[in-house]
Amino acid sequence: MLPLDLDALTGCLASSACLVTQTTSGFIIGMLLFLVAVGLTLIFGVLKVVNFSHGAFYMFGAYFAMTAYQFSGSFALAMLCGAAGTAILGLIFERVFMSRVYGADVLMQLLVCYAFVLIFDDVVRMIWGPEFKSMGMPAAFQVAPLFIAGGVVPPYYLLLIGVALAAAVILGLGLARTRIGKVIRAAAHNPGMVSALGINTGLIYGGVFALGGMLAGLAGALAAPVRSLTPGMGFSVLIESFIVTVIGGMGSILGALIGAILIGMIRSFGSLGFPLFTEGLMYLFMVIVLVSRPTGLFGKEVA
Amino acid sequence: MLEIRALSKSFGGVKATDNVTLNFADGSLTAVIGPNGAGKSTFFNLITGALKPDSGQILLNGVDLAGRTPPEIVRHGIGRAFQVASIFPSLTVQETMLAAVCADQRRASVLHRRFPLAETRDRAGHAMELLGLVSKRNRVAATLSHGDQKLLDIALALVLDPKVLLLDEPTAGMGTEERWRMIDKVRELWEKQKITVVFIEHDMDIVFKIAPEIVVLCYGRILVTGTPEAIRRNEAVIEAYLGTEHHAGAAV
Amino acid sequence: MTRTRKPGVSRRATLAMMGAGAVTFAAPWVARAQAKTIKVGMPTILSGRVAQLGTSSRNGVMLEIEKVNAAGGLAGRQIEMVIRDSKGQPQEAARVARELVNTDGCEILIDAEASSGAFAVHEVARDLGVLCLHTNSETSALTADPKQHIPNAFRTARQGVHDSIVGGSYAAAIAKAKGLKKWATCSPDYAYGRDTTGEYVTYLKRFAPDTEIISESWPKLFQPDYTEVVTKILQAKPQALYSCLWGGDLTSYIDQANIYALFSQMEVFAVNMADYTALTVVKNLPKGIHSGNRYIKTYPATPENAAWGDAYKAKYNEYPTNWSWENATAIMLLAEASKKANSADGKKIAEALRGLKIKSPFGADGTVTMRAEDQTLVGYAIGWGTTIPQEPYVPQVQAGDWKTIFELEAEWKKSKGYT
Amino acid sequence: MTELQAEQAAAVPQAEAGLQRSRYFDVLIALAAFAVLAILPMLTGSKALLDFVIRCSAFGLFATSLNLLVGYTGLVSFGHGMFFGLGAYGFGLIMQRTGVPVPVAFVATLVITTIIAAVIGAICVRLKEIYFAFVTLAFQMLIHSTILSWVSLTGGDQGLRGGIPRPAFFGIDLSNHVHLYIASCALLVIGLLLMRQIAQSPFGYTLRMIRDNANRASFVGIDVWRAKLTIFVLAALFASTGGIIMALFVSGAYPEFAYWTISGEGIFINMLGGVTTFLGPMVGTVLLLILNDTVTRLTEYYGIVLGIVILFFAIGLRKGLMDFVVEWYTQRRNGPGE
Repeated sequence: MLPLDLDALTGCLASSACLVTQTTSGFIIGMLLFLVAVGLTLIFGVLKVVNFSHGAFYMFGAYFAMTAYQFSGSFALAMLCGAAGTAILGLIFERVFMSRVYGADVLMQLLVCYAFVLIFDDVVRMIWGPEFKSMGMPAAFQVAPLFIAGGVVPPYYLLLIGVALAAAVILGLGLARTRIGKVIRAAAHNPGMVSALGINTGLIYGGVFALGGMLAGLAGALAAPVRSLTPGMGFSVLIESFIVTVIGGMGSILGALIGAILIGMIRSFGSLGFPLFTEGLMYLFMVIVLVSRPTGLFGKEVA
Repeated sequence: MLEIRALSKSFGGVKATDNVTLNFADGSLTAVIGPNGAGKSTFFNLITGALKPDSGQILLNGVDLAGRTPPEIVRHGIGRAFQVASIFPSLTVQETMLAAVCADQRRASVLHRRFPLAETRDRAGHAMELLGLVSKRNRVAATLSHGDQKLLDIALALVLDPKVLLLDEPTAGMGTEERWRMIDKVRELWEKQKITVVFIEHDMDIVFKIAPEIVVLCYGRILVTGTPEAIRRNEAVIEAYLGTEHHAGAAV
Repeated sequence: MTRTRKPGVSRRATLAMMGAGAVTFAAPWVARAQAKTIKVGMPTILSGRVAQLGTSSRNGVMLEIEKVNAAGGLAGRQIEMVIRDSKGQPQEAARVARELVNTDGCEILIDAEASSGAFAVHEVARDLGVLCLHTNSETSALTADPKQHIPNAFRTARQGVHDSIVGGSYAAAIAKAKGLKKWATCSPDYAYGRDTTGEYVTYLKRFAPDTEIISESWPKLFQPDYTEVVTKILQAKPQALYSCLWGGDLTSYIDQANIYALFSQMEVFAVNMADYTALTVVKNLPKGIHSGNRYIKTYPATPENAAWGDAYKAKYNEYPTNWSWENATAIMLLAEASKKANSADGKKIAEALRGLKIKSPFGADGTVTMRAEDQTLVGYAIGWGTTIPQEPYVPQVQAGDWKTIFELEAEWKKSKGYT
Repeated sequence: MTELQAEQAAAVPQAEAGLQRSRYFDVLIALAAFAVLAILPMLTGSKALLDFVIRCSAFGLFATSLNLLVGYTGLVSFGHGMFFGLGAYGFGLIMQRTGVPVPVAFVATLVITTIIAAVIGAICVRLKEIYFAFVTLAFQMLIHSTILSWVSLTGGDQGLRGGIPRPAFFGIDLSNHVHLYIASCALLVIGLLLMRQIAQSPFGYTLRMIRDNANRASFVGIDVWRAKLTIFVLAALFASTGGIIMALFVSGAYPEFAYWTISGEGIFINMLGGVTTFLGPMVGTVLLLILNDTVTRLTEYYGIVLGIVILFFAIGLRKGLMDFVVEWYTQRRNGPGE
């Protein structure tokens, strides 16, 4: 029943060139996934909300970037528009809607997010039309791929990896070291205490949601040159990044990073060994992780 | 008779219960005291199956219950109430009692009949009467006062007709007057029901007033056991416990 | 009168509905009897990722309906289109199709569903006996498998196996000329992708026996990231690559393969490339991709076809898609069949449709035929050529030979146990 | 038990009289409902109305069974739809491949569902709260992936093609529209009656205890894991029945039946109708289907309309319709004094 191609898999594992290339591509896939997943995990970590509308922010980021690029021709401006636009969107979304359902049933939060997935998809369809679009690769990146340690890496993906790693480091250090980071962590663990100290938790929540939205939007903007844009494009991305955060542990940034790379590797090597069941492999892995460690690889045990 | 033999449990190297051996005679009333972190709650959790002991035996009338699951232990006759009233918020008092009796009669999985079962009524009513909850029987548990929730929690343990009843701080979070009412109730229950009662209590006045037997725990070990008089005179207890806790406790 | 759905109207109608509440809720069950006009129901996908399928199908239909109505409609009855969104869910497609017939009183169905939705509507047609024209499903089994056959269902779309025969013979010729022996495939992991690729490979090997497939990739439908697929193909170092990815997936794939410089390392055969949806969207279209024609107004290179493409562009401000011509053909056939039968009755039209040959801008020889034996469209323009990054995009198309197609198709049917 | 449920439940104290209401009363209501539904085809010639009721039966059974998990046991399953799909595929495959009589296929499908639900449930019910939701979702997607990949059995993404044969049995011919309608109504009414019995049985109260406080339930002597597994399997059976009705309705089975969106719709129906009353999900089903059918007729921007309706329920009412109605009614009856 499962179409196996174990020869291809073992053949690749035996060949160093193939091993390096597939590992590299697994890493690349993982880093792109991480960029989307990290916002999801951040929002869950602080707000305890599974942001089901995260994919919609990714979509808006891509559309904002494409529009800005069409008008200005500047790649940097496109990225900025993608990130800033979704950050504002995230802030409004959180302050006006999500903040009304904190403390309510988790299902109510999901419903609000689901409502916006539906609304956002239709809004995009109204504004940009139902047909798929492409932003196009800036000329600066239309160059031959590089060979790094035997692996093939397109320069554009180097940029993506750089941004993803920077996001990981900045978020990791920012949360651990800076004052704001400490306040955010405190708000995550004990919101009552933080507001008792006179800190506006609403501001923190709004800020974190804006940050999460911005990360999704940035991911969308960065993906726009290499992926087609359609209403509903955020969906498959949401599912994958959701798997990543569950495997890594909801709320853990390191977990999202490791989870993303693991999924990247499963995709990369799974496409060799199980070409027709790669997706199934990811869900299988998710089941195994959840059953053996419900809070994910790097999640904190909940009492 | 409940016999605890060489019961031990540690968490990451810290011995929360360290080689505890104790006997509770049938129909006895025993208070377990000790400073914060002495392992009182862990001790209860081990006996009721909430935690699995590392080693040792828990013999109820000769049957070893160590390492069994809470439902099994409850069915063998060890009931418990919790420090923070642990109830079913959306059920009424009566529903709670009826459902608990159902469970005790091994009818929790009955599908073909309607709730409540006629044969559960008497016992449920009896338990509510004992705890003085009859007038509140149609109240939803979440809307009860704190004291009534504690009573409901105890009723929930009592309705199962336990041989041994473990009460984790029955007076926790109550005002002085309410405490005395509660502890009188506990004593009354013990006298009426003729069951073994073990309770954890912080208030020394209460302990010395009503408990014929006292067990003092400290750092997971038994410091001393005995009558109130014996405990009161015991040097080690005074040093380890009364010196600090008694005044604090009395001040509440 | 034709009823087009203007978004402005429907939005207002929606608000009215929400205000009116329960009264309006009863509306679905009140059949609106309008004499004289004939209603044609069209379940299709108007939302989600393939909403373009629905919109361009609708455009293709409406363009022709106007002409037909101006010329008097179906046997004197004006056609009223009732177009509904199935959201791409088969059970919704079935539900909508049934509702169109049972409630709205549609006498004909244009099934503009894709994939499994078409099979769901097919079952409705079987159940209700209503005349049904499948316009978008290219899955061969829908008409080729005698188990599926019902007298009242027709297909006015391409058929996968036709494409594969032409594509395979075209590719074999190039393979022989350029010495392409090692091939890789990369197609979406669903029935259309698997069947079309399998058939393509069969015919490639038949015409060029010394070719071999050294690598297969099956990305998921709507997969956003093709990195592992691209590197897997690069790893295998084939001389040629076949793909039947389509739409947004194809453009994503091209964009991502581009930055790995894949197109400079092998000949690429992408059957769905030569459709304006993909051609106009890809910003950095590599030169010389071999592609089948989906719809381009320069092939067939006839004034009729060019005029049709321009009329469409003028009306909708975008180029037609493959779906557009397939749906337009359905209306053209309906109109002709109704004329021939001198009736708007579904059964009589069905009778007239069998074996009907009509003039068509999309025909290989200026005509297309509804083949009687399996009730599927034949004789449409089918060919392959290489792309350039600007208009006319595919300057020279090598036409497929329908005689060969028929021969091999018959053979294929036999091998499948369909005859 | 979520806070929301506690809050709502607390607001609606159940009178003792309600507790005592006998099952004969329920049977009476069910018979009356069935009688009304059964004479409907004689009153109206509208096939669409019958179609509507058939779909309500399929989704209603599914949504109500989901409420046994979500509302009664506090198990938020995001993967309940897999059993809906399993029912549709199981039944469709048995009918297509073996040609056994319909009742045999029906029972066989339920047996298969029981086995699969028991295996999946045994793994899933160990996990708590949101992690239970995640793992059920993962299983759902795994099953969906398997359906897509196992082309030789399931037909992959094209689904089970060629229609589901429905030979007549005991004079019932399910390929006849009215017969199918009556059969669906019967299954719906019987299914609801059985679920109502489960909800009002001692086991139903065991479930409520687990929802409210699983830890305490285990100290009352309840084997929580076993009870959760039992209700998981029972709920799966009714969901599977819903799937069978759907398969009969569309004469096929499609992978979308086993996709997470079906589970999502089930959750949505529950929230729409309300989770604290037994008939809430049924009301939600009717609401959602009316909404779906009406709005898709009027606009292709269905998502925006549905989204706004969801927001109205989630942020405006903050509860399902039946919850809202019941609360309003009790408040009115008790007067502002209480």
